[in-house]
Amino acid sequence: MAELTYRDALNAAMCQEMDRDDSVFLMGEEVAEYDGAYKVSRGMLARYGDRRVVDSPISELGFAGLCVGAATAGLRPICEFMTFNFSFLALDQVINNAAKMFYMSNGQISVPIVFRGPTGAALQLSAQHSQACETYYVHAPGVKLVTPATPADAKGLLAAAIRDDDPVAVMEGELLYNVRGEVPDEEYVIPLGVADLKRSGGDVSIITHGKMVHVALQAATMLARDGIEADVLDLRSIRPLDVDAILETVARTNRAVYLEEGWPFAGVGAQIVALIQEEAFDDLDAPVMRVTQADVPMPYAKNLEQLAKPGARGVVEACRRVL
Amino acid sequence: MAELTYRDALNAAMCQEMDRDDSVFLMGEEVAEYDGAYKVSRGMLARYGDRRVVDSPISELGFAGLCVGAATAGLRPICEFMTFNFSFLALDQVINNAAKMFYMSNGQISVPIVFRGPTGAALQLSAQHSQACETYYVHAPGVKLVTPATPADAKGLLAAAIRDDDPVAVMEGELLYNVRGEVPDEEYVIPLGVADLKRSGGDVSIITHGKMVHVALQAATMLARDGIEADVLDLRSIRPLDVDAILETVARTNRAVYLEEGWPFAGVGAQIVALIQEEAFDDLDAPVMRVTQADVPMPYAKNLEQLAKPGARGVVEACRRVL
Amino acid sequence: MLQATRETESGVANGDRSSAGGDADDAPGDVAVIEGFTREELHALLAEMLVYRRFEEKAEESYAIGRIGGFCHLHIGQEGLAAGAIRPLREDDLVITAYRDHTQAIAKGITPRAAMAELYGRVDGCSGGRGGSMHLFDATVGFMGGHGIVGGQIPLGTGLGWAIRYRGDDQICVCFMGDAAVNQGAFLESLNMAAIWHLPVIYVVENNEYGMGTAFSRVSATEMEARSGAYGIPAHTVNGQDVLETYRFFADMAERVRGGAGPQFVNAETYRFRGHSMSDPVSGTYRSKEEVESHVQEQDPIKLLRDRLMAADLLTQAELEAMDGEVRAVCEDAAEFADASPLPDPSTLYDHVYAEINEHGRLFLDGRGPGGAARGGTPGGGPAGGPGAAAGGPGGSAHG
Amino acid sequence: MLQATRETESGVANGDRSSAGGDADDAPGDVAVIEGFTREELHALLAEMLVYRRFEEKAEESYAIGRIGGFCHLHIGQEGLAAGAIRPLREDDLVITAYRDHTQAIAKGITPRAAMAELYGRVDGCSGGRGGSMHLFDATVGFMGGHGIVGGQIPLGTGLGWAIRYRGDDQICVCFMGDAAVNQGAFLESLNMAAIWHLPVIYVVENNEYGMGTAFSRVSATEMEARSGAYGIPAHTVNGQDVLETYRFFADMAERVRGGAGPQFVNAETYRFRGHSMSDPVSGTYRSKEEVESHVQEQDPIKLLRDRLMAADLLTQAELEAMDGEVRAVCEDAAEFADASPLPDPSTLYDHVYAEINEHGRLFLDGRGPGGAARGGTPGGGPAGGPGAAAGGPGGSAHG
Ligand SMILES: Cc1ncc(C[n+]2csc(CCOP(=O)(O)OP(=O)(O)O)c2C)c(N)n1
Ligand SMILES: Cc1ncc(C[n+]2csc(CCOP(=O)(O)OP(=O)(O)O)c2C)c(N)n1
Ligand SMILES: [Mg+2]
Ligand SMILES: [Mg+2]
Repeated sequence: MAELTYRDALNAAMCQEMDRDDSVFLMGEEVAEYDGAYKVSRGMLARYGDRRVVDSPISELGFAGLCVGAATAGLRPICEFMTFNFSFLALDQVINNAAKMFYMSNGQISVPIVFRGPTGAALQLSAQHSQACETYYVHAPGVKLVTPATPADAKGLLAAAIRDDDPVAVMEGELLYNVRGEVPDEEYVIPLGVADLKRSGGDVSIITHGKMVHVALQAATMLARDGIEADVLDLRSIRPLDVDAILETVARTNRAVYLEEGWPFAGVGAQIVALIQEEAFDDLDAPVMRVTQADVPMPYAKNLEQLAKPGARGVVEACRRVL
Repeated sequence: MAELTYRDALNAAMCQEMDRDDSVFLMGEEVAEYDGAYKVSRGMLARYGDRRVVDSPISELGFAGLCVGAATAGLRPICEFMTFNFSFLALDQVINNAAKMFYMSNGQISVPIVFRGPTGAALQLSAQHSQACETYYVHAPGVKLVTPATPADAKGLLAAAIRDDDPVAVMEGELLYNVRGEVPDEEYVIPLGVADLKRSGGDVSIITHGKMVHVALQAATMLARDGIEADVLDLRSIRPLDVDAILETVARTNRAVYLEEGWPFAGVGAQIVALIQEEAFDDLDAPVMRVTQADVPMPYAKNLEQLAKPGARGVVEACRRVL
Repeated sequence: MLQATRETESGVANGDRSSAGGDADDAPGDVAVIEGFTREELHALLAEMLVYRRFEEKAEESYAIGRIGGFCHLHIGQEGLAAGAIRPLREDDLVITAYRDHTQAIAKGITPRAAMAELYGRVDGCSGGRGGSMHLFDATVGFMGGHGIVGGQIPLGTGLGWAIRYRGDDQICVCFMGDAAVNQGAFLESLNMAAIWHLPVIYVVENNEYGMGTAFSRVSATEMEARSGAYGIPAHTVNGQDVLETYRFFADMAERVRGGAGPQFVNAETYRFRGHSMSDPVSGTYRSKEEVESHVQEQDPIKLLRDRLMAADLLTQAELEAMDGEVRAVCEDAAEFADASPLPDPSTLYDHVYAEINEHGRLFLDGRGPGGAARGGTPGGGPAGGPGAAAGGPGGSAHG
Repeated sequence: MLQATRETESGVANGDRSSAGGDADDAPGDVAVIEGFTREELHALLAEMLVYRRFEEKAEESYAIGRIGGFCHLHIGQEGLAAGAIRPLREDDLVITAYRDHTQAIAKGITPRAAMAELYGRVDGCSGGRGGSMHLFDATVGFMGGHGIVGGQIPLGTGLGWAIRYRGDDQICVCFMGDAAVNQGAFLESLNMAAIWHLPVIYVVENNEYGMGTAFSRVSATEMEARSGAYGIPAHTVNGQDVLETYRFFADMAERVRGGAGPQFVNAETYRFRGHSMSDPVSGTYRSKEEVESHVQEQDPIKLLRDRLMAADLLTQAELEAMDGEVRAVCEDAAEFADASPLPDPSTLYDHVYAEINEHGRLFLDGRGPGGAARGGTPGGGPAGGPGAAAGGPGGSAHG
């Protein structure tokens, strides 16, 4: 076990998979000569050469589609979006081709591609650069989605995503790249679809994913000061979804809050709430509350941005309301 | 009142607004010389000329963006997508520009544009041509969305959308175009955000929108045969959302089913379920169930397509489960 | 028997003739009857195009009686391009195209039976009935679909070329598109990448002059040939109604690209004899009856070849009739086969959404599909998507 | 005082000189000191560029001490283009650009105060603090932003041109983009439409040779000039470091486009003296220190004009110092103004999401925003989005 940054853990996962499988390659803007806009691919051009680590033009629709096409021919592209904000331009290729080709071809043509990059807000990047994009990737069936919150998960989930035979979106966080944590040195793969109970409380369940796991833990600490012990469940994978783990924590606490970085309307949280009340209606002693980004485009001004982002205090408040 | 088809009602709304306001124009593929792929704009080229009724190249990102730009300059474009399936290519312009410009510019630059066209499945058009696109248009704040189910609503809601100062998506249904109904002859505008209680029952609430309103009414008739009287609430507008009307029907029946054409994961229904349980938890005697498209890309084969589409029998079954 | 012809008797079977076209002038005189093609080859090409024509005429019939549903875009009038551009390819070369894909699919090796069964939405269809007319697939013969979003296949075809180059293989990819597709941004992005990475892709515009009801000249300020120069990709124009010219061009070009010539852009001039799709009129405000009629009379790739062979005494009326009889039989057989093929098993609805059903978690969120049966998975979750009853609204037309 | 200069003293204020450039040769000899520009005009242009430079140097300082956040892309080195392409325009002409927008905004008429306050995220910013560095807007002076998605402003600019033509007005639109943006599909789609509809738009590539760390030559097989020919739009190249050449070109071209010449494509050669954004290195693996240094020494548009004026005895060192002093004062003042301006009122968080708060229904789905107060609206709905505490994770860098 070494302590690595989240950034380096992603790098380690890509190298691990590129070492074992020549069909894996990385393509995206600035991934090669610049070592990645966020340095996630640092050193990879030097290590694998420009056949396998490829700077693309700023052509999201085109290079995402190229990668989908290459995947249909049996390669395993890692398609990096500098941030998922820019992938709206590529969404047609994601949804109409990557997600549907296997079905339309009756299982002849699989699309083993990874789309990865940061999602959600960083600091004061304003409206066009601060979107949590999960909903756009999971509403349509055919794509899988993981959202690693820790360096170890970054390595294990990205490796699993690369090995998976389906399109998998790996949504990272710009504000996570410098987070440090223990990461197994050896070959490391975390199966998709297993949530991680980060904290076991019993009074209330805070369910969340991605960057917000850290906010949830912060909120749990704040609650603990007042004697309220929260479960914190990190979903890690949104599709497949660990429904068992969700139902288990809710069965234990009978009260739940969903915390997410994105907007409320038809967000991941809405789906989880719908699922909990559909499958565990009798377990609930209170409505499941959601803590989300304010339902506004992200403002630039520091104070407004703070106000728009979901935070630990909001989670604490929501927990109190359901208790 | 004349009896019109839904198609002609849309046409009437556009003509009504083009007559009163020169800044309204229609642009899209085949809208002019071909009279519209679905003949919604029949006769409009002849009536308004090619300055105001404009055939575009097959360039969804480009012409949607052009219309957004024209709207920022004060025009009121009606941007027709031949179907919303093709608008994935334009989503960046919808979400990053149309939805955010007013906010980013601090209210200087409004975007009074209408995006319209059919959404959802018709008959055996298979995976790439059969998507209900609502979620992609309402997750981000900044766009409004209406889904007329009847000819009268088609006229009144489209007219309101054209007059509204914000981007409004008007999602129609290919399978609705031939539906006939009474439509006011005179100037007719239905305010956005008012749901329509289509049927008053009291035992269970079937809440839905768009094309599915007809399926809900069918299901209500089937239920009535067994002595179960259902409310059928047509939301008509998804943003703004008539929360009062939703809470009222639920308060009356204490049981609800959401019916929608789209996929379940983070669909409109998930949001409505989350909202009901957040705001009317104590009114609920059973979980709110959802009836949606099967969580698969739409298959072509007739039998599989039937199976994948939500239908009246599924609604009846869901209602029985919550009763 | 025609299947046999297509597969063995003829030198025009996939790939076998790939050199003949390019070296037409070197072919020995007694074999090279017209422009380097032998009599057998010429007959095979004619028979091939006749299959396309009769296949689609049969599809028209089947559509009229409701055996085929949804959108159905016929290639009738454009067959010279399917035969001429695809038959010279090797079996392991890759072809990708838009929704007007029946004849390309057959040209690349999908049998009329498998294609027709797909149009019928049956299990024996080349896409198991899931894809339909617009989405024919057979990866084993290198036919990569059948795509419904205008221009959507252009990045995919570029990716196929990328994969070939990545592996150091010597296949090529032929990526078809309609004339209207060059106005999609995907065209720019793809051709630019093909150029900078020197990919083995031939981009072929089936320039039938119209995208639905819109003449190319109304949506372009330039001629088609001007479109690829922005990326430094050579442009070529071929007469797609002349199958021999087209065949020779592609036989030659395929080898050049295989040899490292880099991406190419081909403006293949052709004409659609039918409406845009089954529900659209053949002519209308956007083109006159006369315009269509004159093309049907003078620019039919099948008639043109037939007349040429007859004029050169290489085909008799009797031979033609025999050939056509065989072809019709093949297409009748395809329709019968399709009709006899069962509908997909309803229990397979959730199959093939994902290639890998992960051991943990739930992949489908309506509680119906498989996957996530880690704990023996009660499907649970209520009747989201409940068993399909009648579809939504009444009526409606089907354009597209 | 400089503000005054910019607005009244100089003939180079927006629009006033629009004819002088085009008619340079006709200008009387005693007025036309250099290429048809009067001494006052030349001074004004120099002062103008100095404002841009000092403004951004000030922004750099403010960024370093945390007064400005997020992404901040400096135009330093490229000022010749802002002054040369925008100052000849009329006030009612429209300008739209990407995220590297400070100097274009000022050139079009946004005051340094309003621009700086926006960078600071304050209420007096030209976008009320909501937009930040990348999203400067002032519709009243025809500055239509400030856009963050590479290429996203190209269709918008095309739409501005559309609106002008639709209304029969005689404005024009200048749509800027980076060199990397021409690889976005939006470029093709927009230029094609501009061509077929003959829109009054000048598309200007600020060709600074790199998109972040990627040289244009690595992502294009052709020269920039080749890119517009596909749509039949004339291409022009100007030396953006020579503000006089640039000014004359645009003064002339603006009138030609105003007069109906149709869309134009301008490859404006320039160079970025700083890193891509504040967090990126000035040089690095993608370009050498020497390369940057030689441009800074030899291709600085401000130095070039200064030296030229001095060589022609049209500017003294003392005049320059005085001018620079005034300019610095203007920029200091802008920073002080920005610093004194309050943060936006937290109660305005939900303002300006929608222009029309409909009477019925709820527009915001987290139960916090206004709208839908038809029944006196209990905001209800729980703390979705609850009051913001500390942002998510720790650390992280800010590239872009
Ligand atoms: C992105 C997109 N926009 C619109 C459509 C609807 N549509 C289907 S085919 C077609 C015309 C395409 O014309 P062309 O590319 O010339 O091909 P052809 O039909 O002539 O073979 C249109 C507009 C679509 N399928 N995809
Ligand atoms: C669609 C999209 N992809 C990627 C980015 C990230 N990005 C911001 S600026 C930039 C480089 C753009 O270079 P260029 O167009 O040459 O403009 P310059 O920065 O040189 O002014 C990139 C890749 C983005 N903002 N939008
Ligand atoms: Mg065509
Ligand atoms: Mg650049």
